[in-house]
Amino acid sequence: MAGNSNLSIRDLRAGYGNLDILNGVDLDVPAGQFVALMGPNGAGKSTLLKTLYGMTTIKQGSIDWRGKNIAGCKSRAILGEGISFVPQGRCNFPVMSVDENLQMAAYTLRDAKVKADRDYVYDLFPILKKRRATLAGNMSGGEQQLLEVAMAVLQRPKVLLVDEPSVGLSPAAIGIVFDELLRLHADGMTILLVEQNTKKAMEVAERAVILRLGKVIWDGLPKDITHDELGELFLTGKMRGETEAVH
Amino acid sequence: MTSHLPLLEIKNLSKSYGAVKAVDDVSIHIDRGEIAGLIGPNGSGKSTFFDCSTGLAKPDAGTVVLDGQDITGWSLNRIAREGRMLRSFQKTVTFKSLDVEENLVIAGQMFTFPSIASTFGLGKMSRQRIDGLRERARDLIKMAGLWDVRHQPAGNLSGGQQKLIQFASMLMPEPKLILLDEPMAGINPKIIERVVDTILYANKSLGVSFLVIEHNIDVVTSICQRVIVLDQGAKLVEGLPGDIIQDQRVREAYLGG
Amino acid sequence: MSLTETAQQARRRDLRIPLAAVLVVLALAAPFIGSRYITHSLIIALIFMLPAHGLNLLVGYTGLLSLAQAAFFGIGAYTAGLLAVTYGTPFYVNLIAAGAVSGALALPLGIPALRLRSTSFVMCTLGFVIIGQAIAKNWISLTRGDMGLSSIPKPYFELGPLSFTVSGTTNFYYLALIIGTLATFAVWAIVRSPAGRNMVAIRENETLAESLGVPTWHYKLIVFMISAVFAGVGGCLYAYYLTVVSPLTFQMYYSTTMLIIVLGGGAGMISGTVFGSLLFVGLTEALRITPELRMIAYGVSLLVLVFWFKKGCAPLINRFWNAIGGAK
Amino acid sequence: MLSTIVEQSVNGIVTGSVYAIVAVGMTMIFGVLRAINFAHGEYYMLGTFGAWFAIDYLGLSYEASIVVGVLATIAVAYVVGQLVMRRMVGAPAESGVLATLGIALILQNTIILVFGGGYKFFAGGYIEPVSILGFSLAQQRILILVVCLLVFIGLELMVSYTRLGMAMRAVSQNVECCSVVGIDVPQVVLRTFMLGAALAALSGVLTAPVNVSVYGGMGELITFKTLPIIIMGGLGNVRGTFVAAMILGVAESLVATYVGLQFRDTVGFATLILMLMWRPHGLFSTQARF
Amino acid sequence: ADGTIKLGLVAPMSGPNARYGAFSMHGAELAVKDINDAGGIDGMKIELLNADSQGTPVEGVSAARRLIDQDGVDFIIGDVSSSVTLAIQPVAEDAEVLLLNAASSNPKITYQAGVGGFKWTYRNYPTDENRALIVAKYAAEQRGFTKFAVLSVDSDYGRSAITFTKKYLPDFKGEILSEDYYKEGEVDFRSVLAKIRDNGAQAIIMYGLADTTPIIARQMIELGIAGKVALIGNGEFNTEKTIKSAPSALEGAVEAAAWLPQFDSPESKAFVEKFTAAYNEAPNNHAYVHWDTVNLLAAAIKQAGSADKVKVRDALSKIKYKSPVGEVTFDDHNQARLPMILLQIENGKPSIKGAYAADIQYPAN
Ligand SMILES: Nc1ncnc2c1ncn2[C@@H]1O[C@H](COP(=O)(O)OP(=O)(O)OP(=O)(O)O)[C@@H](O)[C@H]1O
Ligand SMILES: Nc1ncnc2c1ncn2[C@@H]1O[C@H](COP(=O)(O)OP(=O)(O)OP(=O)(O)O)[C@@H](O)[C@H]1O
Ligand SMILES: CC(C)C[C@H](N)C(=O)O
Ligand SMILES: [Mg+2]
Ligand SMILES: [Mg+2]
Repeated sequence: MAGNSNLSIRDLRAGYGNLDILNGVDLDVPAGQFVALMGPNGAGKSTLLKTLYGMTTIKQGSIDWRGKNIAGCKSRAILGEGISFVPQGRCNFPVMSVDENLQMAAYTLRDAKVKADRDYVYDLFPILKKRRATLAGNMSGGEQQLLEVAMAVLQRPKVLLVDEPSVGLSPAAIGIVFDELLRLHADGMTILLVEQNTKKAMEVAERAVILRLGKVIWDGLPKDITHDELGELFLTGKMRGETEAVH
Repeated sequence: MTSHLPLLEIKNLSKSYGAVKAVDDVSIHIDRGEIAGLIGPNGSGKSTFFDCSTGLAKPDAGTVVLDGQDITGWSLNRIAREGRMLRSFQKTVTFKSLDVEENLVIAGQMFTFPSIASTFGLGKMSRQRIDGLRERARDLIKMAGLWDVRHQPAGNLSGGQQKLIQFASMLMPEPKLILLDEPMAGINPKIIERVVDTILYANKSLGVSFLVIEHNIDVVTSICQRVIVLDQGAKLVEGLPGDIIQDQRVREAYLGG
Repeated sequence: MSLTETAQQARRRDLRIPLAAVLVVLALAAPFIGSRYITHSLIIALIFMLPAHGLNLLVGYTGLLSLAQAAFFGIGAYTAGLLAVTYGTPFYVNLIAAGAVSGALALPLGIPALRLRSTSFVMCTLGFVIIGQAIAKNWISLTRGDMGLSSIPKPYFELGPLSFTVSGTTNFYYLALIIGTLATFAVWAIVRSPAGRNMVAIRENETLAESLGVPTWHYKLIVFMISAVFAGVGGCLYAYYLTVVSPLTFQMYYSTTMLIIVLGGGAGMISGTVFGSLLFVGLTEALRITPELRMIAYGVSLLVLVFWFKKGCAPLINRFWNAIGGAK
Repeated sequence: MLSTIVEQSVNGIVTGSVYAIVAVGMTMIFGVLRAINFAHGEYYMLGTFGAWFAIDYLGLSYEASIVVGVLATIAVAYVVGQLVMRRMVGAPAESGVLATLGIALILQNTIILVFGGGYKFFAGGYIEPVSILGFSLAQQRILILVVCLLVFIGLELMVSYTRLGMAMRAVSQNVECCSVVGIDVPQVVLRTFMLGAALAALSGVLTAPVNVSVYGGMGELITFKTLPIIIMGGLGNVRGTFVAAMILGVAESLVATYVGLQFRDTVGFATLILMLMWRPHGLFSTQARF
Repeated sequence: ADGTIKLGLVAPMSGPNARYGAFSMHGAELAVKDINDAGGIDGMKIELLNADSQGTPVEGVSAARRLIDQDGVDFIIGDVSSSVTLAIQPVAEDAEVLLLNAASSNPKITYQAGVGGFKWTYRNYPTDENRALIVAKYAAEQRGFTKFAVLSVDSDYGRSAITFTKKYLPDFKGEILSEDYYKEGEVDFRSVLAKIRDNGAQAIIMYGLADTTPIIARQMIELGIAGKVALIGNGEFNTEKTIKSAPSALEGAVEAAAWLPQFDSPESKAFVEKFTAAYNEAPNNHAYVHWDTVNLLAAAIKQAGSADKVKVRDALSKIKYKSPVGEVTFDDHNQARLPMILLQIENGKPSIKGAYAADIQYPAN
């Protein structure tokens, strides 16, 4: 089977309480790959990321990471294994300043590099530096989104699970965020990106995985699929002119 | 005749938070039957502008005139009910433990029941009104592709699905003007097409005007007749979508390169 | 297709109607089935059910956790007691007056309180109880201070030429049952109306409701007043049943009892409040078998409730109700 | 006249110190759990009982009894925290109300069951009065003042600079996000809860010598005294709690002097309501936008 | 006769008022045990059933109802708190069960009993009026006080004692300079005591709670008014524990009570001894009155020659019961004529100044 530093998901069934959302997901992500997860609203993309991060109920299946099954572990333990997560929607500490939020992001890390990293993200997103004393909850939607991406960067993960980072960002900011993702990827980070901005996602990712109704229905290189085909997949689960979904 | 007057006219609106000038002396107008776009970099004051125009926040200065009536200082609900101007929020908010249908029915109640007292009625009339709303809600649910999850509590839906509920809620009553704050954020491209169609339909057939904040430039250029650009709280430019995306200042401040 | 359907329905008979009939009969025949002590306990349950209904409208439907019910309960009790003792007015007049005075006082109290959110509102309403007690103690010319009112006469009716007095535990039970039933229907009507839906919207997300044109402030005030009317009516029954009203009527213990009924029964469900009042009054009475451990056991049962019946008992009741209904 | 006001203000500050130490624990627990701890006064009571037990049964000195009282309370708080409070994370406010009311009933009545319902005398402490600047004050009260200041300086530092302090604030703002950044929420809740209970116990033990009588129901009253304070101070706000406690202490003293002792409890809530009309979110609260 | 006599005790057993219930129960228990150990009343044993009132009217009524209907008691003793007793009265009347009150002092209870209305309520406890008169008279005549400050508990007991004090004080040319009431559980009296220190009162009239007395006394020391201003009224000024807590403040205190541990009669002394042996703590007033009321009931049953409640009630109306403090009889309002004992603390020891009885002037109606 796959090498040691692969993330490999086998027959994963998970959901909320008794409700199963993922109906047998299989996915192998080699170390250092940049994967875009796409699919219609409600397909289970966020659920998949949350499941990887230990925030749902797992009924069946395994998640192997560096030779260890992390299915069923607590989020904290998973973070300790080098996987970090930027959830969809607001996830910051609204009545802490930007500075404190960034401090909290590195809660589990206690070394000298933390401060240097913080200076780095301030350089990356000057708007955050400008607002460093502002309460996170008082910032604009996009500014908060940037803050959350910055918080994940500060955790120096090996695997980054990031859920719709482009939401609410201006085109210019989207550019900066995706460039940063590419840089992290170039440094060897494995990235699982969930995006509705499919155009952008397919530009940056090495591999596209499409989810529908809790199952992987397409898996391949971004260049192998056109935009129209993608739309068709989202709606019907079928490619134009095909009867059976790939994979 | 008031029809030659703009539907919404906002003059010299300003709002500061401490040292941050979130909105700085912005004046805009929306014409009857128009779909206008409001764009600008993150933190340029778009949402704050909405907040100040719709009564959620109190502007430091400026006036808001809707259909010839000065509504500055009105409360959020009064602007919605009496002014018939609705707004959506950038943050995804729904009535979490109510199902999709109920979410929409609540949104629809506002014009159907003219007074508070009338909402306490349980008679035939009241029931018929609610049935009517329910029917309308079902149509919108189909449009948004939420039919399969219509009896789920809204809080259990995915982020994009909740965003769609918000959008559909705006169309439940028939207002004069809808201010949308990033309605397409997190919506999959296929549904975006439908949302766009719905906006155009509401605009053409029902005569609803729109002011839309959106970062999806394709959408903005395809639906908006006019685009207003904010930067650092102030109005940068205003014009036709085609011109705007060519504007050097807009490219620098917003589109990036 | 339709054949099998009817066959299935026949197999799973709808047991709800027979059960409802049994419950109605039980409610009507209760005084003749159990001892007078049981009847008494049922009366207490019915008395507390009234403010609890009001509280349920506030907490369960509108999302406003309030501890002020004991204050309105006390106001109702004093209103009815004072009228009965000083003017000898008939029961129904006092009942209406109790509700009206409580409801009317809820307006000036609600205006400052409802500007507050969540916990601040809770504390403000708790303040009403404490201030209410201070007034009852110190405004001696009106309330007779700590001496309180005693010997409140039996409920007496005067309808044209007809007049009669409700005496004895059994008769009082029927009086309370009638009032309790009417109140339950009133709550039902309120929550089923479009206003009820708006109340729920306020509970779920006030700002969103506001943006959808719900005048949340007015609704909150109205619901606060309605809940006070319920509490006032309950207070009136309390005054008549216990025949004494003292500043002790304004006490936190009553507020928390009402809150426990609503939350334990299941906030936001009418059946929950009805069941909750029976359950918790029943529980405190049943625990009298062990006077020493009584309150400890009561505390433990609250914890059990929190951990095993997170939404109170109402979901259980509903499930049971649906199960016997044969519905899928 | 003036000297009366000054004297009463000093009284008020001493009283405020007692409230402050209890209230700050409650406000921190509120911070992490979003639940009003209706059982908070019971830890004050437990601390006092522990110390009384140490003196009366074990024959220990007052100093040792402080340690016994606080440690015993921490032990109880550990059990309650493990069994109940930890599980309240993310639960709705109503569950918190029910659970803490239940705990209050259990603790209070267990003590009554074990030690009897009657009241006991607390014999210990430094009750001799000393005269400072013309005011006569029991030495114990000076001790309380000093301890109060130390506690608040310590907490202020802890909340702003230590990891636990930061984590406490984080938990109070966004529980889901805490697991994203790797904060062990139940652990933080448990520790905060134990710290809060320990402070309540400390307050109890320190005031026991001047309050003399010890009985099972004493906690309930303290709970209700502290409620308006934590609201006024802005829930979860350490500094605000201190100021609010002092304001309330002084207001109570002045009312007791110039209006009447019977209106004293009313003052707390009346001040609270007046203040909330002026500032609906408390004296020092920070609110994020919608 | 044979069988057992069921006797119900309604008292606050839980919650903040449990401290009263505990003493009441111990007192009653001790009496029942003694009676049963001595072979019962004409061979009938007493079974004591206790029921918790939590000090609230609703719970008190439920407790009484349960005792009557579920347990079938014919005799109830209770409650401590007047509000609760007032609520139980009609219940007892309705069920025709003998309600013997042992510790509530609100005058209304017997205003509306006997010829006043309720035939089944009796009270074996002095009213606030009695007490207020005796204290005021002694303070003025024996101690020469004319300027008073009021500091009483904020309950019907504390308030009504002061109401009656005010009624009688003008007769003794006394005036009240300040009036304060404290909530149960109050611990901070420094403000009020400073006010009293400054207003020149000679004595503090205190009808208060036993456990609050030491707190006030200690704070009197703190403020330097101990020994300068006297405490008068009622609130267990006389127990060893209280005096020890603040000797200088209590020196010269005057107290009127239904009973005092120091009362010099063999029966009373024996009670103190037995109680202390049984419960490891000295009895207080509440313990005594409940103990005594059980004995009173036993005497009435004995006199009636049967446990029939009507007969017992009739016996009670005519009884001449020898209590440890003197003879007890009931007036036409079913109110016991009781001697009230007055004492003063001298050299750290209570010294009894006399026992006074006073007839109640019932309001005409
Ligand atoms: N907390 C929850 N409880 C129950 N069901 C949920 C919950 N969250 C999501 N679901 C359900 O799970 C399904 C998948 O949701 P998920 O959030 O994973 O979708 P998604 O693919 O991320 O969609 P989007 O692009 O809109 O974010 C949805 O149908 C939703 O109804
Ligand atoms: N309550 C507040 N307190 C302090 N600053 C605020 C507050 N509300 C808004 N701001 C500031 O005002 C500026 C404008 O915010 P606004 O939300 O209007 O931006 P926006 O244009 O909507 O941005 P985005 O596209 O990212 O949503 C931001 O920089 C924000 O930090
Ligand atoms: C608790 C006691 C002081 C009660 C008092 N004896 C009364 O009549 O209420
Ligand atoms: Mg998602
Ligand atoms: Mg915005």
